[in-house]
Amino acid sequence: MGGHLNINHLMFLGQGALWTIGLSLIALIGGGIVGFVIALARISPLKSVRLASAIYVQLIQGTPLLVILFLGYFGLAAIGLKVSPLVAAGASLTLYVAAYLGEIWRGCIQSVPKPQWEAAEGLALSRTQRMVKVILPQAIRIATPPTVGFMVQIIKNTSLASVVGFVELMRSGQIVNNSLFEPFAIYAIIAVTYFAMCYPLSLFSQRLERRMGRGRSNLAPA
Amino acid sequence: DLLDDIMKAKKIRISTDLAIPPSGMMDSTMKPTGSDVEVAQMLAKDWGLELEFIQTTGATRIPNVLTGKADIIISTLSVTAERAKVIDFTKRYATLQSDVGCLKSSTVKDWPDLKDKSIGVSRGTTQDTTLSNMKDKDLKIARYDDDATMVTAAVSGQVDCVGSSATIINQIGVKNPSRVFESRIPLATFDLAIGLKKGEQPLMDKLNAWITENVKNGKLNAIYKKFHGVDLPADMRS
Amino acid sequence: MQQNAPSSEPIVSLHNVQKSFGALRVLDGVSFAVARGEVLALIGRSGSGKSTALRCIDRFEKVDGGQIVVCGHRVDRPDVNLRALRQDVGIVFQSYNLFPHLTIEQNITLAPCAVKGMATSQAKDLARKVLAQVGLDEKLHAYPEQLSGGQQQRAAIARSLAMQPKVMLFDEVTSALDPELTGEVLKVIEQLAADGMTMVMVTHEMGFAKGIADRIVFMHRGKVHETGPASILTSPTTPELTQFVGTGNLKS
Amino acid sequence: MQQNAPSSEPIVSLHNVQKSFGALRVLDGVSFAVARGEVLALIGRSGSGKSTALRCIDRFEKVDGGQIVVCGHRVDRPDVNLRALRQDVGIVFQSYNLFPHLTIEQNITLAPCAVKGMATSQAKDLARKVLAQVGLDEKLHAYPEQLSGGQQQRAAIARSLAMQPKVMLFDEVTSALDPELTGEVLKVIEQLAADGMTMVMVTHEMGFAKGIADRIVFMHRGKVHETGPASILTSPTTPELTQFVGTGNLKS
Amino acid sequence: MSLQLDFPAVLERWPSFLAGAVLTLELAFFATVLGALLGTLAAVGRGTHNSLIAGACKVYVETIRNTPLLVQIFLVYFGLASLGLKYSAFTVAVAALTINVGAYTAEIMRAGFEAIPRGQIEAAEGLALSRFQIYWHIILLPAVEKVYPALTSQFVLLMLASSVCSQISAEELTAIANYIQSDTYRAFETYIIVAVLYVILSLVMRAGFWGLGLLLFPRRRRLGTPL
Ligand SMILES: Nc1ncnc2c1ncn2[C@@H]1O[C@H](COP(=O)(O)OP(=O)(O)OP(=O)(O)O)[C@@H](O)[C@H]1O
Ligand SMILES: Nc1ncnc2c1ncn2[C@@H]1O[C@H](COP(=O)(O)OP(=O)(O)OP(=O)(O)O)[C@@H](O)[C@H]1O
Ligand SMILES: [Mg+2]
Ligand SMILES: [Mg+2]
Repeated sequence: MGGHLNINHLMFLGQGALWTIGLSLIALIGGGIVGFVIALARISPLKSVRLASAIYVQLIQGTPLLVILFLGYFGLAAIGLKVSPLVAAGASLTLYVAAYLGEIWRGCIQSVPKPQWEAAEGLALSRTQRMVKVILPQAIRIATPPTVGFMVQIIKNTSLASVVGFVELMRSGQIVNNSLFEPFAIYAIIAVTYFAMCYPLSLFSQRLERRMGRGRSNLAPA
Repeated sequence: DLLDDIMKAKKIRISTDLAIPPSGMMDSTMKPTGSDVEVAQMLAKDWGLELEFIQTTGATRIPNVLTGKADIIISTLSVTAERAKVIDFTKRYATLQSDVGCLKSSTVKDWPDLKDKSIGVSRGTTQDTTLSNMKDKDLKIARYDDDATMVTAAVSGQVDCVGSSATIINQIGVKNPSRVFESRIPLATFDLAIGLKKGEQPLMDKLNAWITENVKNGKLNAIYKKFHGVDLPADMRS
Repeated sequence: MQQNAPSSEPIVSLHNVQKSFGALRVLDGVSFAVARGEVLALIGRSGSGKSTALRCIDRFEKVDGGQIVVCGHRVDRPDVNLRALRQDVGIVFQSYNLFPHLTIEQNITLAPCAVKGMATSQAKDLARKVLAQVGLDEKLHAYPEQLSGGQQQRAAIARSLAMQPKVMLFDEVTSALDPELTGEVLKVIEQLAADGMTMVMVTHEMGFAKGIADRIVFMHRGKVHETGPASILTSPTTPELTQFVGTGNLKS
Repeated sequence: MQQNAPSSEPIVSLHNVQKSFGALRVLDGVSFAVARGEVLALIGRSGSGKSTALRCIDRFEKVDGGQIVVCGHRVDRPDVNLRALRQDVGIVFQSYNLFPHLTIEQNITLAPCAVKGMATSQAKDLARKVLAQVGLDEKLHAYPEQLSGGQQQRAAIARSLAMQPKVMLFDEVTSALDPELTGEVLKVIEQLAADGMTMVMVTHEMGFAKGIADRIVFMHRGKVHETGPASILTSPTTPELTQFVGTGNLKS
Repeated sequence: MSLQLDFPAVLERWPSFLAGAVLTLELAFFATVLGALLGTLAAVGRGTHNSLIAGACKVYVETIRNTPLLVQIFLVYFGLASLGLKYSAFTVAVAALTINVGAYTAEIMRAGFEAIPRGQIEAAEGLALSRFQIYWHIILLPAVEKVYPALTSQFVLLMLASSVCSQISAEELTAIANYIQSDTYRAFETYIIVAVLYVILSLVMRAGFWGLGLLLFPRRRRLGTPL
């Protein structure tokens, strides 16, 4: 132990950063797909579907990601499913992200003004046609800024995947720190790296918001 | 059984925390090193197996073997009766001397002097449990998630004392000469053992035999001394 | 097209229609009928249930009781074929409700293509035709936000016309417009009436109601209070209508 | 209060006022004056600059050039005392802008208490008085959303009155209302005029303008195009006013 | 591979779980109150014409929102100590959480301020109210009302995020869980119990916010409009 920060440490941190990006992409793609289904389920005409999806959202949003990851990783194995850490972490992050994106998107779909729904109905369009041709194109515009904003939170939250053995940015920083004992330098590097990954996205989402002329809050986990 | 599986796969998966120096850590080229790492490497080599480290944190060492994600744990696992209800332990392959360490400049000599001092420990370690059970001594314990955080707390002055292995206590001053810590009050000596799932007797027997042999031939002691600076206790070597 | 005299066969008929929102009884036994080619104006104070009656006809609201028949569809029944009904009925609201992400042409061709399976080229010809009908042919490729309020409202009417409905419903289509733009839209509706379209319109424009409607239905507190030819506006028989027309006249 | 004949001393005067939004010249040398007790109606097509002129008077917009004097305040100057100006001027907009989280009473007492330091009990008496003036005394403890549009607009007028302004400005205060509610509000304004309040009002209600205004200012493309007594509406001299009054008449 | 679950062995430590849950709630409570204040000030700051104040508030908000809470906590905890300032883990945890949630609150509040119709502010200006009076009487409460659901969720998230305070020796729920599971090695049982406790805590918080909403927005209560 001991020694000074060298190129190997930095490369190790860089590798961690790559994992952070990879995990974020998995979470976003998986969570996006499931989240879309959740959003539709939340406004389904069937009461049971609405209720089930609402309970899902409440449960996930009421539990820390750390606990979800833990239960996802070992829980799947405990019921006899052999899954790699990548699959397990991907599944947990997907479930987590889906609950939040689903809620964000439901709000966006519902914020398409009611008269638009009625106008589409009055033109004899079927439910699917109304959704695909009239509502979603408008909802996507509304949804883009908060979705981009939420991606920032996903990036930061993948740090918790370290509990299931992922050496992503945060964990790689801790490991380096454990051999160097230079917390300030290392945490500063980590902070700057996260900032460099997140800030462009934040900026992009704010610009989108401004272009759409509405100040939406991008609510998201710390 | 598990032993067969391992031999068939020609690969052993060992759960090791690489963030608890000097047992598990990274060297300056970011390769795993440390006493537990070398023990694991020696085991794999002796048995002619490929070695895979399952990266773990303190919290996930045990679930990793319980759910079959790792075959065994070599990760400064201290043997306690409570833990033995959940997993099986082999015989000890090393011991861990724990002390309460204080600033070199402080006047602490015995338990009563610890009043009003805060003691940093790694949460859930046997040091933590031991100190926490001393209810009569009225101690102020501050628990951190890992050794690195605890050491940082000691260095930055958030705690006055630490409850940890002698090795780590000595390590604190290396990075920060203005706050040199030294062992003051002996806490306990714990046996460190390899952990495995309950009911894997053949694997258990083979591990025990391997430990016995390598204690005898001094190889385990050599590893221990290389990283901890001291020999294993005499009663273990004889 | 030639001007049709209203025939006697009703194309829309409401019989004793009941509708409540919670405890509030909004329609309390409303009955009236509209013959083919007839123009009916629905008037009354704010809150008297005009919009609700209109929305019940196109089944945007389910009725609690009574009977509604529109072009042979039993609208009050739960099993009414909604898509068939809405192909026969066109509805235009006060807030034009054009789809902002589509051009005017796309707004118009959307339903004929998606619902009737019309070929795109044919739908585009149709769009040109209905836009010409409302005097907007040059705005084919504009987006809604590039049009003035009056133009948007006319485009919304064109969009409904493209479905070739048998009945058109209008809910205060001019009340979001200033006098000049109002004029544009009313001219389009007058032309439709002249072409023989069956229409039910909720309106506050008494002058317009007088000028174009074949029949007036005056609603008051969820009931049809008076009904008759346009002349009832100039010589109302009930005190309620007298008062309503009186205040309405303040405008002129 | 007794009816005052308009005196000759101007209480509001605009002289050659210029105002542009970016490249768009909205006011292009507007001049007119309002005498104490006079009622002035500002009319013109949409976009002609009426609202802008009104907003300049209460300095919601800064002018680019020209002079505005209101109750002795030089409104065009950058150092005008805004709070003093606005104690002398009351302004009421088309969208009533009552504060939704306060009761009607709280809406009214807020400014007298906060700005003039009036005691709460005294402010409450005042609230009762001005509400009675607009015929809303029983709505003291209602929230705005519990009132109809016309009632909300009257409450907004009462709120302005409670500051005892010397001039009242109205910007199309009835155009969001239906004929019946419009009637309510116009009655209140008529009463104010009868009590001798100085008023400048932007309006689309030609009938009302004719009936109540001492003088009409017709704006066209950012300029005062014609001005004169109410009679110019019935016998306009310029073609623009003729056309404007023509389209306005479509309503009646 | 079957896993034997033994809940009683873990549940017998309920006093520890309870203490952890209470500490989590306390952390959340203080950070919510202080964070709401800080965030509102920062939101007002971002809206001022003084570009220095507005810029400082922007830097604060952006820095915090784009770095992980854990790093922020470490920097506050060890940073203060290195400067010779020693505060209890609880104090530091509250401070770090406050700084963190303040940044998010600032963004939400700003959205609330922007959602107040221009006409409301003009009406208030027309009544000669001062800038401060307008903020206080006309903007603040309606803005909070508009973003109340977002605020509620943000503060519940804060409560969940407070789990990282275990890293600096604050004995909140996750810390207790880590302790118990490494003492008993019964990780599943422990984490399942903790998950349930967190869900309960988040429901408790939502109920609390609902009650507070009834107090804050008398109009909602009287007219029965849900938030
Ligand atoms: N979806 C609804 N839920 C509850 N009440 C409603 C609903 N729609 C309408 N109402 C109420 O029903 C009554 C009649 O409404 P309706 O819109 O039919 O009146 P209207 O005659 O069209 O009035 P306006 O001239 O103001 O448009 C009103 O009191 C209204 O508040
Ligand atoms: N804040 C602004 N920024 C840019 N342009 C503006 C602004 N306010 C008004 N305008 C433009 O100035 C012109 C005059 O506007 P104004 O509101 O004074 O007209 P108006 O006579 O009141 O019309 P209306 O009868 O429609 O209310 C319009 O073309 C309008 O688009
Ligand atoms: Mg209506
Ligand atoms: Mg205007």
